[in-house]
Parts: sequence; C-alpha cells; structure tokens
Amino acid sequence: MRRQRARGLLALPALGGLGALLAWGFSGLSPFGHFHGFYGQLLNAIALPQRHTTNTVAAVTFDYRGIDTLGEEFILFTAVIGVVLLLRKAGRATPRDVAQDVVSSQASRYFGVIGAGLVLLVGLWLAAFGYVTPGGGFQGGVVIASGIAVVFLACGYRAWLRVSNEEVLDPLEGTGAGGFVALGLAALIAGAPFLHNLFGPGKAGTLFSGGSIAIANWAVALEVAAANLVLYAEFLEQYVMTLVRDTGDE
Amino acid sequence: MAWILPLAVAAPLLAAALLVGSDHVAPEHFKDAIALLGSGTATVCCVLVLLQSERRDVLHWFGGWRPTGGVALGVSFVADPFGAGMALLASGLTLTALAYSWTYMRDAARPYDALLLAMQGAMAGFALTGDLFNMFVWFELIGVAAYALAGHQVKELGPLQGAVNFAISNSVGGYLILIGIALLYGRTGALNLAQIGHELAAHSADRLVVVAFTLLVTGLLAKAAIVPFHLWHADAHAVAPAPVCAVFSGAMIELGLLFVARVYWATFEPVFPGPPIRSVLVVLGVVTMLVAAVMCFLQRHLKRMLVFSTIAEAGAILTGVGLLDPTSLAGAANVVLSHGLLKAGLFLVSGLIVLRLKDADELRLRGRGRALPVIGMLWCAAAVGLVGVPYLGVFLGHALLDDGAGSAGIHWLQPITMVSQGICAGTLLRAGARVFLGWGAAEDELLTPEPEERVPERSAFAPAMLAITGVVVALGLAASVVPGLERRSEAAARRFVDHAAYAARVLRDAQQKPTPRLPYDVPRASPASIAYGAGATVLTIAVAAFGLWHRRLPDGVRRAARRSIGPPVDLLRSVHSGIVGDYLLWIVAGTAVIGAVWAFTLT
Amino acid sequence: MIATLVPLEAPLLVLAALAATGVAFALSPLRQIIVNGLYGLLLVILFVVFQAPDVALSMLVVTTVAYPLIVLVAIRRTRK
Amino acid sequence: MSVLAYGVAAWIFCVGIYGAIISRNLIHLAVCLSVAQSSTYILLLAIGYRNHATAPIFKGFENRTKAVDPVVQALTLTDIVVSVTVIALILALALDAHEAANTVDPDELVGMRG
Repeated sequence: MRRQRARGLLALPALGGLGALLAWGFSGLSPFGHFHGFYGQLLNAIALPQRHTTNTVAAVTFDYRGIDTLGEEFILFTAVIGVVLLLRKAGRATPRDVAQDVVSSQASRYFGVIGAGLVLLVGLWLAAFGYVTPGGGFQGGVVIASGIAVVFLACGYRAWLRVSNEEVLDPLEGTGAGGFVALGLAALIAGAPFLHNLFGPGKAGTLFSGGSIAIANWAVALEVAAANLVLYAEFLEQYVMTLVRDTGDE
Repeated sequence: MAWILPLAVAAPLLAAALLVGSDHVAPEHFKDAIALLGSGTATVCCVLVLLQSERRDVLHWFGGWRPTGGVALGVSFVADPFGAGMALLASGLTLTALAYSWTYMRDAARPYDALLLAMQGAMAGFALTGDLFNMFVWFELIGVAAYALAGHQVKELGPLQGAVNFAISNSVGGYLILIGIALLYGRTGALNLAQIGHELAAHSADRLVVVAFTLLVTGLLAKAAIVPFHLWHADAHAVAPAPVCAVFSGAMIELGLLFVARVYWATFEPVFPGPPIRSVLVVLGVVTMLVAAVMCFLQRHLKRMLVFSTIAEAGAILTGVGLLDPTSLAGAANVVLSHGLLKAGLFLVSGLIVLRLKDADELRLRGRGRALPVIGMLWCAAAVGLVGVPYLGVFLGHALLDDGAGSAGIHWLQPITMVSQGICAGTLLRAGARVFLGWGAAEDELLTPEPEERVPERSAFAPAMLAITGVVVALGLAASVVPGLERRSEAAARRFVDHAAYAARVLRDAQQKPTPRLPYDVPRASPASIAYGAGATVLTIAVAAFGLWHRRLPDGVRRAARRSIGPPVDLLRSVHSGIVGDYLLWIVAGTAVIGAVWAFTLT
Repeated sequence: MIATLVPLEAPLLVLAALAATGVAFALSPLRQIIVNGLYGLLLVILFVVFQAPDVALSMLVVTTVAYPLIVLVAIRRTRK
Repeated sequence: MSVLAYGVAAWIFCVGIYGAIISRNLIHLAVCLSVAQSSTYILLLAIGYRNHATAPIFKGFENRTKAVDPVVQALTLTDIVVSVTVIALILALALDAHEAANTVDPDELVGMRG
C-alpha cells in the first residue's frame, strides 16, 4: 500500500514534467483550424480524379497508403490469434457444460433476430459503400460481427457455438487477411509495384469506383468480421465458464 | 529487381494467413511446409536485396505512387545495406526459430508459427520502411505478436508478468512515437522520412521539432532496452520460449536502435547540432552498459542473465549510433550482426539445457551439465565470442567502435565498454563452468534468488536442434573474419549518413553514385583493438573466477566490499521490481528528463 | 482567435477532458467502463464536429460493441 | 482558445498514464491505456482540422469544397484498431493471471525481480 502511494506521489512531478514538455511542443503547432499540410490537400485534390472515390479517406487507407492498412489488418489478425492462444490455456466450456441456453424467452428471440437483421444490414451497407460515403471495411466488419453475434445469442448459446466455431471462422479470417496480401502480390505478378491498383477507376460515386480499392475493402471487412467474431467467441466462452463455475459453486 | 523488396514482408504474412486459414483442413506436413516456405522465401529475398543494395539503395514505392513534384504520395521501402542486413538478420533468426521449434514446440498450438511469421514480416517492414507512420504500424505488429509469444507458454505467474509488463510498457512507447509523428505531421504535412527532413531543413529547429524528436527517440529506446526504459525486457525475455527469446534478443531490440539512427540521419540531421544529441545518446549507452553488466552478474536464472547481457550490448550499440560518425555506426552494425547471432545461439543453447535438465537455474544445475559436453562447448564458445577476443565474434564491431570513439576524442568510452563486456562474458562463462564443469560453490548469496519454475515437459528431436544451434553460433563466431565485411560496412555507413543523397534518391529519384566494388579481404586489426580484446579477455577470466570462487577471498576483504558496494547494488536490484507501475513511472520520468536536456541544448 | 473555433468544439473538448479524468480516476472497473462509454460517445460527437465521419463511425462501433463486451466479460470473470 | 484542443490532448494523455501508474487492477489499467491512446486521436484530428472546411468526402467532381486533411483521419483509423487489439490482449493476459494467481493486481503479479 505504501509502495503505491509513493508511486502515485512520485508520478505527479514526472507527469508534470512530461505534460509540460508536451504542452511546450504542442504550442509550436499552427493554431487550430489553420493547417496547411500539402500532403492532405494534394490527396483531396487528386484522389477523386485519379481513383474516382468520393471518400478520400478510403482512397488513402486502401490505395495511397494501402500498406499501412495491410499492416493494420495483420495487427488485428495477430492479436486475435494471440488472444485465442492465451485464453485457450484456461480451458474451454463445452456445450454439455451449459445446462440450458442463456436465452429462453421466445419473444426475446424474435426481437433479437429482427434487431440483429437490421444491424447486419447496416454493417453490410457500411462496408459496401465505404469508399463512396463514410464507413468502410473496418467499421462494416465490426458491425457485421456484432449483428451475427446478436442473432445467435438471441437464438441461444448452442446456436452461437455453431457459428462461432473456429472451423468456420479461421478460414474466413485467413481468406480476409491473405486476400489483401494476395491482392498486393497480384500487382507484383502483373509487373507493377506491390498493391498497385490493377483496375480502372470506374464511375465516381458508385460501387464500381476505385478499382482494387473495392477488393481490398471487402478483404478487410471479411477479416475484421471474422476476427471480431473470434474475439467475441473467446470472451463469451470465458463468460460462460464463469457461469458454469458459479453454478458449480452453489 | 526492386520488386523483391515487398516480398520480405508479404511472404511471411501470407504464410501466416494461410496457416490460420487452413488450420482445420490441411495436413500437418503441409502447414509445416507453408511456414518454412514463407519464412525461407522472405529470407532469400532479404539476401538478394542485401546483395543488390551493396552498390546503391533499392527503392520501392507501394502502389506505384512515386513522388510527384517532390511530394511523396505513398509509402516507400528503402533498402540500404544496413536496413537490408537487419531485415536479413531478423528473417534468418525467425527462420531458425521456426526450424528449432519444429520439434521443440511440437506440442504448441499451431498459432505459434503464425505469430512468429507475422513478427518476421513486421520486423522486415520495420527495417526497410522509409515512412514514419508505416514504421509505427510495424512497431505495433511486432508488439502484438511478441506479447502473445512471450506470455503463452505456461500457466504461471512469471510468463504472465513478463508479457503484461511488455505489453503495457511497449504500448506506452508506441504512444510517445505516435505523438511525435503527429507533431511532425502538423509541422511539415509529411510522413516520409526524407520529406519531413526536407521540410524541416527550411527552418531552424524549434520547440516542436525538439519535442517530436525526443518522443520518437524515447519510444524507440523503450523498444531497444536502453536504461531506464529497459526494465520490462528482463521480465519478458526470461520467460518466453527459448527460440522466441532468440528473436527478441537477436533482432527485435536492435531494430529500435537501427531506427534511432535512421530517423536521425534521414530526417533530423540537417536541423540539429550534433554535440547535444551525441552527449545524451552516449551517456545513455554508457549507463545502460554499466547497469546491465552489474545486473547480469547478479543473475542465476540463465535466460535472465542472457537478457541483461543483451541490454549491455544494446548500450554499446547505442554509443556506436550516438557518436554520430560513420566508423562508429559501422561498428554498431557489426556488433548487431555478430552479437545477434551469438546471443540467439546462447538462447537456443538455453532451450537445450531446459529440455535436457528441466531447469534454468545456474546454482541448481551445478555440475549437472557434465553429461552434455557438446551443449556445454556451444555455450562457452558463444560466450567467448561475446568477449571481443581478436578476430572472434564481436571483435570487429568493437574494434570499429574503438576507432570511432578515438577519432571523436572520447577515449574513456572504450575502457567502459571493455569492463561491461568483460563482466557480462565473464558471468556467462561462470555459469558455463558451474553448470557444465561443476566448478565453484553450490550456494552464492550474491545472486538473486528466483522463484522455482516448473519447466514444461516436452520431447523433442535434440540432434536437429543441436545442429541448428551449432550453425548459428559458428556464424556468430565467424562474423569478424568475413572477407570484405569491414570495408563494406564502412562504405554502407558512409552512405547511411549521407542525408542529401538519401533525400535526392527518395524524393527526386536521383541516381546515387554507386559504391565502388570493394576487395574481399580481412584488414589487419589495429594494435589498439588488439589491446582492447586482450584487456576484455583478462577481465572476463577474472570476473568468471571471482564469480565462482569469491567465497575463498579473505573475510576482511569480503566484509569491506559488502559494506561499500552492497547498498548501491541493492538499490539497483530494487529498481528492477517487476511492477509495471514502476516501469511506467521510469518511462515518463526518463522522457521528461531527456526532453528537458534537449530543450535547453538543441534550441 | 476565439472566432476560429466552431462553438461546439470548446465545450465538447472540455467535457471530453473531464470524462477522461473520470475514467482514469474511477476506482472500480465497473464504474470505469460506464464512464468510459460516456467518454467514447463524447469523442464520437467530437469527431463528427471535427469533420471526421469515418473516424466517428469507427469510434462508435468500438465504443458501443467491442470495448464493453470484452471488458465486462473480463470484469465478471475476475470478480472474487 | 486556439490551442484548447492540443491542451486537452496533452491533459488526457497525462491523466491516462497517471491512471495506469496508480492502477490496482489490470482491467482498469487497460482502460486507462486506451484513454491515454485516445489523446492521440484528438491530437491527430485537431492537427488536420481546417476552419470552414467539410469532411473529405465529396459529392462528385463538381463544386468540391475546401476539406479537412484526410491523412490524419486514415492514421486515426489505424490508431483505433491498434488500441482495441492491445486492450484485448492485455485483458486476455489479465484473465490468465487471474486463473494462475487469483489476482489482477499488477503489484501482486510479481514472479521475478532484481
């Protein structure tokens, strides 16, 4: 206890110093609202003519700086593998351990399914139109994963286990993450630089714009949805194990 | 041939995705083949890139977004010999770790291979990238792979503590880097290293640039195990599986130092005066060497001992970077190569020891290694390689560091390095003599007791692991006498520090003057470096002997020694508390102090 | 200089700073995750005001689904 | 007032780190880290903001208006993903620690020292 209090006290001057350093450095930034970085302005000017993507942010993430997004997908992919590896040590609850489904009311099932269907639609829409309007593979993927999670939780834990099965999710995750790399390699094979946009820019403001951006976007959506489902599955597994343990204690 | 460059990253990442995707359908042999193929392809690519980069830098713009009008639109990989060499070392060590784990971690879950592959791709990307934010992405990818690799092995407190401290400290280091990146973007509107440098050079350095540089460097030093940001490394390495430690110690730490050099020369060199940066980096390196050497001597857990020896070497490498001249930089690069191989070899040996003797504690293992003469010889050979004996192991690197420090007029630096090297190598030899020969006392109150650790039972095909380990150690020992390496590394260092040529190559696609073809020879060592090697050897033997038989010293001497150096050593020990809150406090305080020093000296 | 700020930004920033302080000093994890949800939603609004709808959406899905789910499970699992 | 956003970012970073330093619970600590990281979102977006500008999403080729910086938004998106993954990993480690030692207090989670 004394140790923590001492640490809390010592942290004050240290953080004061760091905060002062940060504030001193930040004060060298141009005033809020007066940013003149040419990189962003240039991209705002050329992304639409070059790629026909009305959402410049998507053009940046999937095309101009696509390699960052590839790394980002692998951060998620790797972290989920890591979480699985760490949590599996604690063992797994099997369907037999769960005496009954968490959800038993018929009404809540119907509501759950309808609500989740809407969520799923929103997710698909977000993912599909990511390079036209706000949204994209990541946001859509997370929403799709939550939609699926809600559907199956509403139908009961056993139904959830059927879909959160790693034999289903692992191939999807691998396809999403590997698909992005394969897209980059396809450009190399075509004799262009890695992740070069292979297709024509298409018609601006529609789903048929941006060329390879659409494919990269869907690869990300697939990867993110699968990775999130694995993540939810592992953590829900922990939750169910807690329930099992608690009922065992009583 | 620049198209090979992205393969160093793409091949292992694709292999990782395939491994996970095919986990439940493909036969085991297929998956093993995928893992080794992905890792091997990337390693071969790194070799080709290294050969190609010998004469001029290899440049690849992702997506084909070449700069227009001098403005970088996309992300570039730029392979100079050091970047390519670092990528090769990281890839090669990961390939080694995968091959070694093929039997050692046979019972481990399949994701283990995928994590190693992801880490390999990320390390190669980190070594090759020419873009600041792209570096941050690979930094985080290395991190997330490493946390899980460090923590997954056994269900015990030690590994978890190590992985937790690693994850938290490294993340905070990442935040510092990201704030630095944001500041530089706010000032220059650029993310490419050369471009940022170009924009900064238009004005003199002000507070924003100083703070951004401080945050970038401290974040990278946290990855590079420099005092006072090193604390979590000891916890994390001591518990990770041996082949993973080999990658951590042999490549991951050094990557942070490579990028400190990269960010200085590619971006900040034109705006900052050298001396304040030199002073801070050299002082940090010296403190790191001394602290880590003392801590190394106090360990009885073999892997923890190896980590502190790595940290001491990281300090030496930092002085090489921090002297800010090409000769020292070439020395640092050579130390990275030879030390990386030797330390990886030592960790692999420690894996064999754990496998055969079910323990990693020097005192408990006393004499039990007598039945394992080959393993013992490998351990001692690698330890001797770390001493600096002329023409062996780290000798070439330290000889160049010696030259660099001498021409910078810092003559006190090499004796300190020698002491640090001697203590660390002596400690390793002490452990070798105790374990494999049964020399020395069975009890030693000087050494830090560690909790009893349950070592996971596993069966493995030891001959293959032994052969792999032998190859790595032999390569490390031979690193000083590779024909032509010395001249090539010096030429590479001169190219590395040429800011203007780098910027012209990246931003305007100007052709560099190709480095002339160099002879394949091994230049004679200078008398000064021979003297350094001899001194380090004597010191090593003395330290090893002291460690084994210090109880035979007269009582009066021992009591006096305990009174004088006991309290500071205890203080040092208590700093390595294993508590993550303390570590964060050190990171914050260290950043504030370094920032304050540079705030007053750089503007 | 005051005129350069869109009126909404200043109060939102102050609220976010207060909420973040609340999160850091919340003692029980359960209370913390509730305050953190509030903080996340404030950031979502702030990002909309900052003209970053993509980021706001990202923050929204993370703050309403991913964080609460995993953190609540962790809290439940580690309850003594 | 023109630097309020930057000041808030610095404050949130320090507060988050302080929470992490004094934390007695790994779950609490993980959330504090996410707060510290969220300061970088604010910083990045504030840096890229331009007065009287729209989001970098256009209706079409015609009448494209002045827009805020798209790059910082792309960076922030990556940043958010990083934050989620790190939190998930730390929580997984915390659950393991709870399993192994029945504690999630980092101060009690000490196997090795010195």
